[in-house]
Amino acid sequence: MARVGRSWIAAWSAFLLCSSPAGAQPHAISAPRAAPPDNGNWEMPGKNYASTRFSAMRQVTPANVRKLGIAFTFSTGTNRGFEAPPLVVGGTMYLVTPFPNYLYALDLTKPGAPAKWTFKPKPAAAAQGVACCDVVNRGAVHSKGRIIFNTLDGQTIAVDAKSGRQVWRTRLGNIQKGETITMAPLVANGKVIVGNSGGEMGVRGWIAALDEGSGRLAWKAFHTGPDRDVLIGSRFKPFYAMDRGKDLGVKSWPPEAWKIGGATAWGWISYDPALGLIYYGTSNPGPWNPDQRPGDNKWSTGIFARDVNTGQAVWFYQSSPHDLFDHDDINESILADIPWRGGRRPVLLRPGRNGFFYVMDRRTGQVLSATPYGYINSAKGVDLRSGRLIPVKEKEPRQGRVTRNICPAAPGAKDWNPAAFSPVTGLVYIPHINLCMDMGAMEANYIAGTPYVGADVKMYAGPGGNRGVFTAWDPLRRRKVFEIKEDLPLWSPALATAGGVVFYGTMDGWFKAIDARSGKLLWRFKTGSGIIGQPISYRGPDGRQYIAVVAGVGGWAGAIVSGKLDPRDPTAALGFVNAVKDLPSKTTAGGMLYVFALPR
Amino acid sequence: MSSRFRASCLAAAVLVAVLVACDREERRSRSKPIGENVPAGATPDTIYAGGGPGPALDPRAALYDNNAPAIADGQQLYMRMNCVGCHSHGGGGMGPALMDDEWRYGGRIDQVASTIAEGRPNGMPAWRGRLTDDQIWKLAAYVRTLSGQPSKDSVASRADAMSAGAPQTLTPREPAHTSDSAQQ
Amino acid sequence: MSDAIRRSDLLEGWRRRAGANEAERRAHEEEERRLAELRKKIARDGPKLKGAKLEARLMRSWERPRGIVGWLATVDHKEIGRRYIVTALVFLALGGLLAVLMRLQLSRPDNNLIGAARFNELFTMHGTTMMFLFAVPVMEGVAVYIIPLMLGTRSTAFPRLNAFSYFMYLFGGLLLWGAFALNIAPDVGWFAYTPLSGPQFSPGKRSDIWAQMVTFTEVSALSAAVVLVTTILKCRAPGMTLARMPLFAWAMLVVGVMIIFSMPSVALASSMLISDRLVGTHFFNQWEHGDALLWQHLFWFFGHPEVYIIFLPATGFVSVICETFCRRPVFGYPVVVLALVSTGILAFGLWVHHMFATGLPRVGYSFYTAASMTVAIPTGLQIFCWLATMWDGRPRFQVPMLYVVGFIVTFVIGGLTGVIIASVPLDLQLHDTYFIVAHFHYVLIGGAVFPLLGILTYWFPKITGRMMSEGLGKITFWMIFLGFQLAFFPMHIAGLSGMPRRVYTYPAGLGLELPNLLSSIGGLVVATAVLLFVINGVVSLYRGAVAPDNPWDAASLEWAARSPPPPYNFAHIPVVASRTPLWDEKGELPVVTGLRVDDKEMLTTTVVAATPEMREPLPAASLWPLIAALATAVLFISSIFSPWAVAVGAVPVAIALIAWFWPKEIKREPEPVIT
Amino acid sequence: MTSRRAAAASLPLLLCACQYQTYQSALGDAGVEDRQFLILFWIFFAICAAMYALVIAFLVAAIVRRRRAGNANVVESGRHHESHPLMRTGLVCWTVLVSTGLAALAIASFIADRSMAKAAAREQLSITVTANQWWWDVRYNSSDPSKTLRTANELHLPVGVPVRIQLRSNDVIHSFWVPSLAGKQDLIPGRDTDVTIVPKRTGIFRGQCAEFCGVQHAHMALVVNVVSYGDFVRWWEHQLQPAATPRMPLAQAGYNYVTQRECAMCHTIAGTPASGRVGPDLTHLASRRSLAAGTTPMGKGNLYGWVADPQSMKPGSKMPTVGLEPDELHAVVAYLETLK
Repeated sequence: MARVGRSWIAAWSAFLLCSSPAGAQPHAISAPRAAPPDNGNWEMPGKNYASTRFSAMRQVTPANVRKLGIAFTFSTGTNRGFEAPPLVVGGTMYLVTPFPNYLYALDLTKPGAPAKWTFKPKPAAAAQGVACCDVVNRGAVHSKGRIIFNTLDGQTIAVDAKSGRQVWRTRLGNIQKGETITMAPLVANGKVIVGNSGGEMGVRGWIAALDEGSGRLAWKAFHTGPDRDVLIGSRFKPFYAMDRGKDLGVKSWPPEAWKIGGATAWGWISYDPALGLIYYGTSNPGPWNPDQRPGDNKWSTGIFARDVNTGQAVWFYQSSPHDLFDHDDINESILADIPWRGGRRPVLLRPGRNGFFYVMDRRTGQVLSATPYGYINSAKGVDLRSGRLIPVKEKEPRQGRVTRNICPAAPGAKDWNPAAFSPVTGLVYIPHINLCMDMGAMEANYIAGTPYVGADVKMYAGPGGNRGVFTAWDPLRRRKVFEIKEDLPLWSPALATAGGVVFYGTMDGWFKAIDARSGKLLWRFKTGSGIIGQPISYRGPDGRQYIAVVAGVGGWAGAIVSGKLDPRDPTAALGFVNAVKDLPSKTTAGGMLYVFALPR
Repeated sequence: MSSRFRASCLAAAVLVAVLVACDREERRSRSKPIGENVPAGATPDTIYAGGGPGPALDPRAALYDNNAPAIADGQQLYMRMNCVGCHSHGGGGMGPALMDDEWRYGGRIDQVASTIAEGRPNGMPAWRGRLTDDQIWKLAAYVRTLSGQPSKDSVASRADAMSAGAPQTLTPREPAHTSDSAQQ
Repeated sequence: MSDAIRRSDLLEGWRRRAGANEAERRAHEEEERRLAELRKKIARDGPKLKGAKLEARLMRSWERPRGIVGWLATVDHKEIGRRYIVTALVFLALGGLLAVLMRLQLSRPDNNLIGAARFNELFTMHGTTMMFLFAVPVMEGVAVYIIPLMLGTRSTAFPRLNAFSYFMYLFGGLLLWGAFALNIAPDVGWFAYTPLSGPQFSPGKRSDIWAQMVTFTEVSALSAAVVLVTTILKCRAPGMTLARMPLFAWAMLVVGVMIIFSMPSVALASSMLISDRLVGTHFFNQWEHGDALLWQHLFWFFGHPEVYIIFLPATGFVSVICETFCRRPVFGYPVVVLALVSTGILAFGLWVHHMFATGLPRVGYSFYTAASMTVAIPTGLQIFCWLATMWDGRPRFQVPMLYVVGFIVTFVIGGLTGVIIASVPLDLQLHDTYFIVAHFHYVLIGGAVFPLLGILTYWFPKITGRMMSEGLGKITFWMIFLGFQLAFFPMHIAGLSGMPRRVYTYPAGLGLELPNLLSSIGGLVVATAVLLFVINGVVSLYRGAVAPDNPWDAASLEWAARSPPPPYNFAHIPVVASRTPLWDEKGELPVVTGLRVDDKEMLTTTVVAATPEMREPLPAASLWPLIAALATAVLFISSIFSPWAVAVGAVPVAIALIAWFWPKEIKREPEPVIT
Repeated sequence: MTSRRAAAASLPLLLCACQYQTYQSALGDAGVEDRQFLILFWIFFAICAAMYALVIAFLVAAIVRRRRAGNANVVESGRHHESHPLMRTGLVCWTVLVSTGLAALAIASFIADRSMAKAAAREQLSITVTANQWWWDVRYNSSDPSKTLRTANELHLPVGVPVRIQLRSNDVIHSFWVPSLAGKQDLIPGRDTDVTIVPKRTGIFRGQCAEFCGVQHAHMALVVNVVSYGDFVRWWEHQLQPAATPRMPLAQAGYNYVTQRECAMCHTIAGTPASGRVGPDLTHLASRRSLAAGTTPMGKGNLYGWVADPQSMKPGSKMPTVGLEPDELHAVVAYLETLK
């Protein structure tokens, strides 16, 4: 443990002791060095390398949150799913939109935050045809005076933060093969880490590092194929036997299937500067129809730890070997140091897509615990000795027959929208979904640049009838502390603040503030469109705490609105439409930034 | 009404029934002769200034439009050529919905065929050279069934697949608007 | 019958209730007086009223109206039976023509005479026509014609239902063949297995036409079965106890009951298929947890009894011919009756042997093997009884008897191959090969068509009043018999050599060339012979020797009527005292009298002992059965196209049925018949 | 073998069946199941033939007796309702005989069935055969998924090894039937069925779909090549190799066409971008014995005919007539011929 981290923990512990009226629970969970003290900016979507989405500002508290009001708004001019967070660096806000991926810079120092400049990357229009789940973008990142972001058609672009001029542009993805890029890059140790999307299009997944200065490719690791391609070498020491062996990326697939086997990296990357490792998950194997790909399908649906400098894999853990339900493992990894059996362990906290909350040792990849945080009937549990998920036989999709009532559904218990972790309460705030599905697998035909899915899916609300859940999870005691049932699926990430208020948005456009300890609804605001964007909190040039979020419904869950899909077809949008048939009557498409602040 | 008139009416009705039946059930295992292909010129209605009349319907449309075997083949192709991946069973997904009344590039069979053959800029790939013209026409014939365009006698109620919405034999016929607003 | 009972019951009840009311009692007495007056005027047959005078009066009340309307409105079972037989024979000819076409296509390997799609239509049409439009209806037709005569009564029960049944059959046949003419013939086999016949794999209306045709013939067969069962149980001549009933009547009784139990199964299946195809239900969609095998279970639960529905009447024919031509009653009458009944019951336990290759639990199959073999026992007993009759009698080998000999020689082969394919391990090789084709043609042609041709020759004089040519008949028989063996025996070998059924062609070099060529030649011979039979029939109709009432010196009651019988069949209802009344009563038959002659009336008797029970008024000729059939046809056919047709089409059907069943003026005649 | 002799003695017509080729014959006797079938079949045949002889003998006797009785066309009066006592005895004997015979046959059938079911338990090789209209997709399963082998319309089996074939259907009901090896088993969509085959001798055997499955039911055959175990392993290894990149310019042009145009939409050729799964795998097409599921033998001429116009060779087949230009046709055929 580094010194900086410790002092930070101490500071927060002190805060905790004074402020908590219920008496101090000895919450010893801490964020590591990856989460430095808050400088009031928001420079990357996860807030910090530890992906805590936690703002240390305390101006907004449960006591005054009721007075929160609009500071300013800004229309992005798009009406597709808006999943990106605004970035705030030194008095300027940067906002990247869904396709056509405009990058806006707003001057926060002036009243009403007028636009400073707009950067239009002009991605290929055809990319829209290969973007599986709306033409979203999950955000940009700021590093060393540059804003770096990806475009839908597979380019990574660095733009000068001041002038809005392009510094470099590198093409990584090939839309002819169905590759797009929707994820937010991460800049770590001088490397821009980017992964591709297209697990539904039969692409071959990879993650690449570009040199931050030049945009040149530093390394690229595939997620299928021989060890050479996957950058598996002598450092690779997976914890579990199932992940050991030579060329598993070939041997755990039928011949040639690995070439079109998915396993992309379209989600979140965390970075531990102390260990020099990046952590990220890989997506589902392609096609969805599991019949077509006997074997464990390495290295899909698992989490990799890689050396940030060389890309060499250090460990891997596969959460769903031979994935049956599109349970990508791309969800965020929150870095924390927890007490474990007398000692302290540097761990990853992962609310997994398959419904288990994983606590993993981030040095070795050992699963310390895996506990269901939502309703699961497709797996019995995780065998901690072998690390394997224990599947339920009768929920296995079969070719030519619909398997009914699989929980969680294809988007999992939680999809891409990250949880927030508050070191103050020691809780992980998980905005997630409660959907089950019927799934029928069929022979998928591979045609480059077209979907490679091989399944029909119909989703619907899980037990209880509520489609969304907001859970506050205690990772130490492995239980939920409180739970808020939301009618619509929750597709927006959470934001935790040191003031004891947690924010999230709903798909019908409510932006909500709840008490971090009790879950009590403190304040809400109805925006113009459903919220799937990432809320942030920053310190404005005037020193006040601002909360910002973009309302623009869409994404996989909101495609029915943003893509004008027809609710009469329950299988539309890979079956999500069936679960949100009522959404068009509750919200409309949009793309508006809302910034809130307490009155002066 | 004279009995002769009635008889001739009856004869005419029978004749029509015969012709219609032959047309709707005729199986053509052979593709179109080499050289004929999908009309590249069947452009969207919206191209014509003032919404004036477009070109006449391609005569080959009649071979496919209400032809049950062609529609059935089209249905199979729709599944196997991955149309279903983007457009689902008409509800859309990556691609726009096909069962509603909005046709960005025209809802006539030759316009649909042309859209399939040439592709469209916002993501629809071009299939000319990847599917035969016969297959493209059949696909177009099937696509139109999603919004209830062809006669209900020539469509299949369902596929042997997961039930996806109302049976096609009961799909109400959507008026075919072209929609500029649907275009981005 | 039931109508009459119900009506008198109602009357009784009404009377009891009314008894308390004095005014009504007086009215009742008034009514009684009026009836007594009426009764004096009612004419009945009796010892005094007989001969030409009686027949003239009977003729006046039984004759149907003249002209086309009368022709359409007739409820005379003989006219309906004749139409049934002629229509079924036309379908036989059409189906046979298709068979010839198929044999031409298959005469050479890799032949391209008929395309694949057309060939599939041909065998579908052939199987469907032969099973649904020929075999079952022709048996019903013969029965409808002859059963009342054989039982010594004047009509079938429910004569209008009988007419309705024929029209439904006719419309079903027209639907199928009309579709064939319009090039929308079904092409999924006569068994129409799902999912091939389902919405996805059979686009268009071809399968719907098949399914609705089945519904037509089901309604028709069910109606005819109800008519026949009621006639046999309730309308026999006095004294004809169940134990004295001719074997053909026994066979038809069993068949009627079998139809009533088996046909609903296929009607259900075809309705499920239609609804899958029309409104997208999922009965046979395995994706949504329907089951493709559900169809096979339902279909064969009907399909196997169907074979016996065709075969059992033929055993009745054989018994009839054997008796007459061996000059003695059939040996072991109770054994034959028990065999018929047990076959009828066992037939319902065999359906799974059509599904041995579907992968159902294998131990379960053994039960169906055992059941399939068991059914050979009653059939074997019948064979023995006929042979014993021949052995013990003085057989006279005229044409009908030749067919019986041909039947035994041929059918036993089919029966024994049936035993072979009842075994699971053997069936797994032989199932769906030409061995099966050979087997069931031996059973159905050998077992049903041969006796049918025999019985048509036998009853031809009764039906037409003229004899068929014996010489031409013998030539026809030998051509059919030998041609049949040539056509179908090689199919056993083709099947063993690996020729699957329902293929439109086969490659050279598998050893299939010779058997197929022989089969094709044989097929042509059979076709020629059938043509000869038709020529014989047509020529004899106009030029044949005029037939006396009992040309074969047979023993059963139909020969007591004139040839051809008058509309009222018998001037007096005969009384029976033995199984072979015409042999035992050398003089005139004893008769009952007392039936009205000024109106249509028949005598109903008790089920077992056939003691007279009541006089049953019979309905007059009526167009309503035709109209009801037309309305039903419109409903069935239009429901191929729209589910709304079921709702809208039900209105005309309801109107037609209400008109048909509209109660007539109640003629109260409570006194019993004097025997 | 005794059963064979019995057959030869019983009916001359059936003899000619034995002279036929056993390529696709239930009399082929090349698998354990088929052997069981043959033994049982000849037992049944013998007993049924004896029964038939008995019936015919009775019939002849009845006819002959009639001749002796003269030509009198009179009904016996008085006693004619009574039966000859001999007949009643005969009836009882007949019943006993028939019942015993049938019981014996049923027991024989049951024993044979059980022994076949037992054989089915000892699988050593697992193959999944998926039926499509109108071809067979074949997958050799392996515990090592990367050794899974996909091919079409042709099975290679090692002699003497029990092979369990899992049967599935993608569309309608089909039936898997290789008469020389074993009985048939239906492939029913939504149901899992299987059949176990133990080939007894090497050779080439033809199988065919035995359940009516639509227009081209007649042209849905498969070839089974029973080879020695060593040959089988070598064959498997060879089949796992991806297709070689062609060197000849013509074949190169064909490669470009096949992998980029219509062909790749449906067919897979391992080692190339063509990964379609709608039609048969073509990776080692030219090493197969037949084309289009047994429609025609493999050969350059037939390949030309098939690629140029499949709809005239197999009307209604799902393979469309693409309408290749002559130079394209030459190139495509040249490339396909390299797929050994």
